[in-house]
Amino acid sequence: MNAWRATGSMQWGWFLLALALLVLLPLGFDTHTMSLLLIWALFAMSLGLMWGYAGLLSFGHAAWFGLGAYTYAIAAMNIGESTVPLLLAILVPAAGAAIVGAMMFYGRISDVYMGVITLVVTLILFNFMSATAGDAYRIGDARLGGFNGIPGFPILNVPGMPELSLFGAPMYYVCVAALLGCYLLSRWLLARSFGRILVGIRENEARCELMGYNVPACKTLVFAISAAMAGLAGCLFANWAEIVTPSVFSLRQTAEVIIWVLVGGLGTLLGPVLGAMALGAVKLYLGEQTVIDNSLVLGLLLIFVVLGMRRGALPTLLGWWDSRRRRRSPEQGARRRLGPSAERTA
Amino acid sequence: MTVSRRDFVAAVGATAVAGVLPTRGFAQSGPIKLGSILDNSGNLDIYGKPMVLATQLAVEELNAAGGLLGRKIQLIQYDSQSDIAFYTKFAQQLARQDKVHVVHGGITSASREAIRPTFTRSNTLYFYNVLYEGGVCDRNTVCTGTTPAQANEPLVEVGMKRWGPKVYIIAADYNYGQITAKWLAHYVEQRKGTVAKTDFFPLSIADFGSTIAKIQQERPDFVISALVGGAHMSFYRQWAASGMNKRIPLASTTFGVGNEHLALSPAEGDGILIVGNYSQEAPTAANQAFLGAFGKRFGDTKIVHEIAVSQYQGIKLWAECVKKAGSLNRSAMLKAIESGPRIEAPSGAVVLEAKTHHCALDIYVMEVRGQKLTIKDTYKQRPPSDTAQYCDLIKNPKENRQFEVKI
Amino acid sequence: MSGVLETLDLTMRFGGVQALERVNFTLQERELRCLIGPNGAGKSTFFKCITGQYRLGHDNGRVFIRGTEVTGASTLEIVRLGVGVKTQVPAVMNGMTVHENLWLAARRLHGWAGSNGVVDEVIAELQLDALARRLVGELAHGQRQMVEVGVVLVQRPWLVLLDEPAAGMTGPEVERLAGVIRRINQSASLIVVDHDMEFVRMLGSSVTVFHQGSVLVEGPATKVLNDPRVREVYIGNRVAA
Amino acid sequence: MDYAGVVALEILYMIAFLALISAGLAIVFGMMRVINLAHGEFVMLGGYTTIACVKAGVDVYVAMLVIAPLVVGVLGLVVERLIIRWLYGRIIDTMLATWGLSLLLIGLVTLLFGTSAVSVPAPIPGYQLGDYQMGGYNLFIIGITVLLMIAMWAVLRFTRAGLIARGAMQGPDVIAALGYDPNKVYMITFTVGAALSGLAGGVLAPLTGLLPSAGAAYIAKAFITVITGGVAVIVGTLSSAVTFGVINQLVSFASTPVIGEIAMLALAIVLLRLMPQGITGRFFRGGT
Repeated sequence: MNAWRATGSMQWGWFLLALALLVLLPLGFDTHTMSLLLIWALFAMSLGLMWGYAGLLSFGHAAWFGLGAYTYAIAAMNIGESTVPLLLAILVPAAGAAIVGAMMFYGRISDVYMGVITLVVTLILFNFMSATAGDAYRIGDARLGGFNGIPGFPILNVPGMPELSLFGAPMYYVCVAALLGCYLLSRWLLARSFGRILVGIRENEARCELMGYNVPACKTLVFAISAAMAGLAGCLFANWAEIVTPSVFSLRQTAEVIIWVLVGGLGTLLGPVLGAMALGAVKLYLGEQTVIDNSLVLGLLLIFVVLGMRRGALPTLLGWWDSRRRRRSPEQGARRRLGPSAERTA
Repeated sequence: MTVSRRDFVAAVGATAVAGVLPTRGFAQSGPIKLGSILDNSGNLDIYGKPMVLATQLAVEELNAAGGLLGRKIQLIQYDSQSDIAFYTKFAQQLARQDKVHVVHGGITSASREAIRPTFTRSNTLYFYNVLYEGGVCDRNTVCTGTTPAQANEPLVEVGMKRWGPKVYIIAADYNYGQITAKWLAHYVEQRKGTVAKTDFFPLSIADFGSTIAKIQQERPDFVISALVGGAHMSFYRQWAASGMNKRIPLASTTFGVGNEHLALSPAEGDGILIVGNYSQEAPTAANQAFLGAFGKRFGDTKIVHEIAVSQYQGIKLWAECVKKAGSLNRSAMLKAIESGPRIEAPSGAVVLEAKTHHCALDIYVMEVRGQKLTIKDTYKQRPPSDTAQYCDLIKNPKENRQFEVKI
Repeated sequence: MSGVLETLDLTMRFGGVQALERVNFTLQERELRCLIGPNGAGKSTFFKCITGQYRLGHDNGRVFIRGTEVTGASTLEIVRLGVGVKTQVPAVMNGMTVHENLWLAARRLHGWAGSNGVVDEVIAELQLDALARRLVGELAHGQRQMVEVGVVLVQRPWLVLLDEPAAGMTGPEVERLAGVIRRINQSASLIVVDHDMEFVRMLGSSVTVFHQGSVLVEGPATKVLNDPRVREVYIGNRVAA
Repeated sequence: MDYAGVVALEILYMIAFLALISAGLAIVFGMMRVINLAHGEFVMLGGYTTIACVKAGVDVYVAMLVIAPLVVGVLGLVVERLIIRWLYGRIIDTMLATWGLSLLLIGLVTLLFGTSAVSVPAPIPGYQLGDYQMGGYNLFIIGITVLLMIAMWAVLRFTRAGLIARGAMQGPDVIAALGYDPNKVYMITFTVGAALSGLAGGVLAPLTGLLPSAGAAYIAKAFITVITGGVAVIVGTLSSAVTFGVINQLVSFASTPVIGEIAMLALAIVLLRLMPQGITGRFFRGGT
């Protein structure tokens, strides 16, 4: 069954190497920047999971990211100790996505129409949160604050010990743990029947239905799982920035994550992670100079990637690697190509 | 409150990974580092771009005059791309890696609140040089822009004297607009006027048709606008397009800060009443020199607006404090800041108040005429009395919060 | 209710077009029935109605499968009764191998471990061994049809509904398919929609002929295919097309 | 009573506004199944072109009605040749490439025009409606939109080009079957779509303060209007523009423009839930 490679087998060697790198990285790099890149990576991976494997493209993934951030901030303001807020920041987006997802998938909404609905959900949240500057908008002790957002909430602490806040290097390790945890969880899910059914849905939804699988339920479930991960990323982002503002719901946030996934490569988990980290780093680098307009560079980069690397960076590289190997052993090469049929269709 | 325990954990973390976190300490020689974070791209760049240029100009001028304390000034400038995440990120970078001596930056209040805690925690002196809603009370922070008490009271006074007691307020829907609207209402009622209605608009709203109709329904004597940003420009356009500019006079606390007057034709813009800290026609020698230098360096002076000048003045004020302190040592600098330094700046005298770390400023009553802000009247040295009601950093040096003004 | 599948006054109308007009149809246990008719005769509409692809309302008549009323049921609900369906357009996962396609279909009933055995059996039965590790997207149209038949078979259904399974197949493939269908028929009831007369003859089953939304004739293949009315609608239509 | 008139006119204006900014996107989506995310920037460029021409002394009507569509149309042609034509049939890739294009255009316009808001005064004075002062220019926009819709309808209905276009909506095979080169048809379609966006930008320029980032305000609304409308270009766009325009303005008058916008967005969700293929997919195509 090696053909299920894309969903199944796990390359432990690579995994351990990455783990070692991530653990040791703070010795040479700025943990604060690295934390942000890991948070973005987690956010991208959450979209990569549902888009790359189940073929569900959301134009509004920022909704769950932002909902996670806001949920954490509001709950932390009211509760103080961070364990419950953290859990809520995962559960609330998951529940929200389950509702929106069920509404869409049981209503047979897909493709570009799903794109519009997810986009609209994000716009509603953005518009609403931007309009909450007045005194009346408060949840318990937390004022929503409109455009200015919510600053000054307690950040993550060691569970049970509100006095021990996680800041700096410890925060970085929390991000590492979150990303690895979600990665392993995704791998596990994909290696099970559920993962194979998702790939089946991506390949041919009608057939999956005819095989007797409950397609809307599977889609809703993966949508909610993905939203939970995005919510966790949003929660970490809130802790990293120490402020949440409506910009977490912005069109820009929502578009950027799509690009990260795409540039990194659809149909892999590692691709979106690398895409987010690489493009995030480029963005940060561009922010340190005032010579070239950043929009210009990002725009050119994006056009180039779409025209030049149809399948995103990682699959393209893998494909190139394979074609070299295939010259030596033709049979193995053919296997690799599977990496979910790389055509991007909504 | 949370600061001390965070430090504790940071210290624990640092020991855990053996000296990973940078330890703080200034180089005693080499250039003095001045950090700046501003939106040089993205949808707030209309404010940020001129500020970036003004920052460069101020630093170049200081260096041309031989630097400070015999050292050159090195400008480290980051573009936050109108994205809050970048503010946090670059603030950390400035404080931890670049180890700058001072930061001048932030545009929106949200961006200020995103970076202020970082600088407070790392003891990096922070200057916020933008007009804002007031109330920041933090010994590590200096605010050089106007607050509502400085600019709004004259606006209400002049407006009511000219046109009458019934006012309709429209404001941007975020804390600047919300708090400013409260102050405006307070000053109106103090003068026995009435506020017909107050409407708030998120920064993304660009269609004001229904609002203009509602204003006409109320028939106010004049309208005060505290609208902000590119989308809100549409209000002035639609106002003029419907011919309202001939029927109900308009006053504004923010008009001109984003160079709105350049976007309206004279026929549309003329007559709008503005009160603020700066006009390009300010009759000071420093202003002539500033505009001359800006034009020589960057070509066009048209884009110079109030907060670009505020940024320039903020840097000059900081330089004055450094000179007074004679050292970059923190306690010496705080002492200098709290000794009432004064500079003659493009907008007039700028005097830093020890109690609030805010500035007394000259306030101009202006009218738009032919795409220029012509000065009608000047209030000399108005103090930031709103913030002063609550904030006394001499008495409570540990204070660190933003007071919400209650009226 | 004795039949394995029965319809009562099944009626369907699209805008002004009467696609089905009060069709009463019964399929007996272990029966193999072919539905034929010219294009637009209503056989595909009929197929979509009984497989839940068109959701039926109150005024569409009623459908029973082994006595259970499935009027208004979804495809999913019908499939889960133990019905195997192959739709007209090949519905297979092009990005997956033949083996993977079958495995996914088998997994729901036979579990993770049990599936491989069932899949291997079916692959042997359909003589797909040589193709088992190939991507379905790379196969010829007829081969894909065969894969889809396999996907239906691994679910071990007791009622099998096939819409144009022989379309695009080569001569030898059609023969092999006919053999497979006859073997399936030993344990399950079948409905096969097709307009290839040769294929229908090969199956030698009973036949229902649709014409203009109604059943024109019903009976054994040999008899029906020689019925002059059938020849007329069929050949008339062929000429027109 | 006057107030009712004011409300009615504002509703009409909003419908016209939505139809106008959506027309270009709708044509490109309806005929090519391409979603052009740089649409907002095309509109923005139409505005900048108009303003630049007026500043250079060109008559404002010539600038907005002739030059702006021409300039943006040519830009559309170039974009189609350089980018879009490689991506037909890959709807997501096109969206991403055009998103990149939108960033690129924002960057270029920032370089060229700077970041200060620019605009031209409305060429039509306000007028009196009872006690209320109304924007005369709004009437002009309503008129232009009506003319545009009629023109589009006539072209589709009565001309050869319209016949080909209606064929194109069925898919590339149909174009080929009609004896035309789909590539060429798509090229022209995209150019026309871009030109319409330019026209919208030009016509709307006097009502907004134009910034390089102004496109973002248009794209989301146009996108939602077009998709909710469904694939029928004129009927779809009009039906969703009417629905959204009425809701948006009624709620805006009753509460605030923010709530108006939220109401419009919420309605979009409800509509798509009830009619997953858009309004026209449900009512004008028959069947399911």
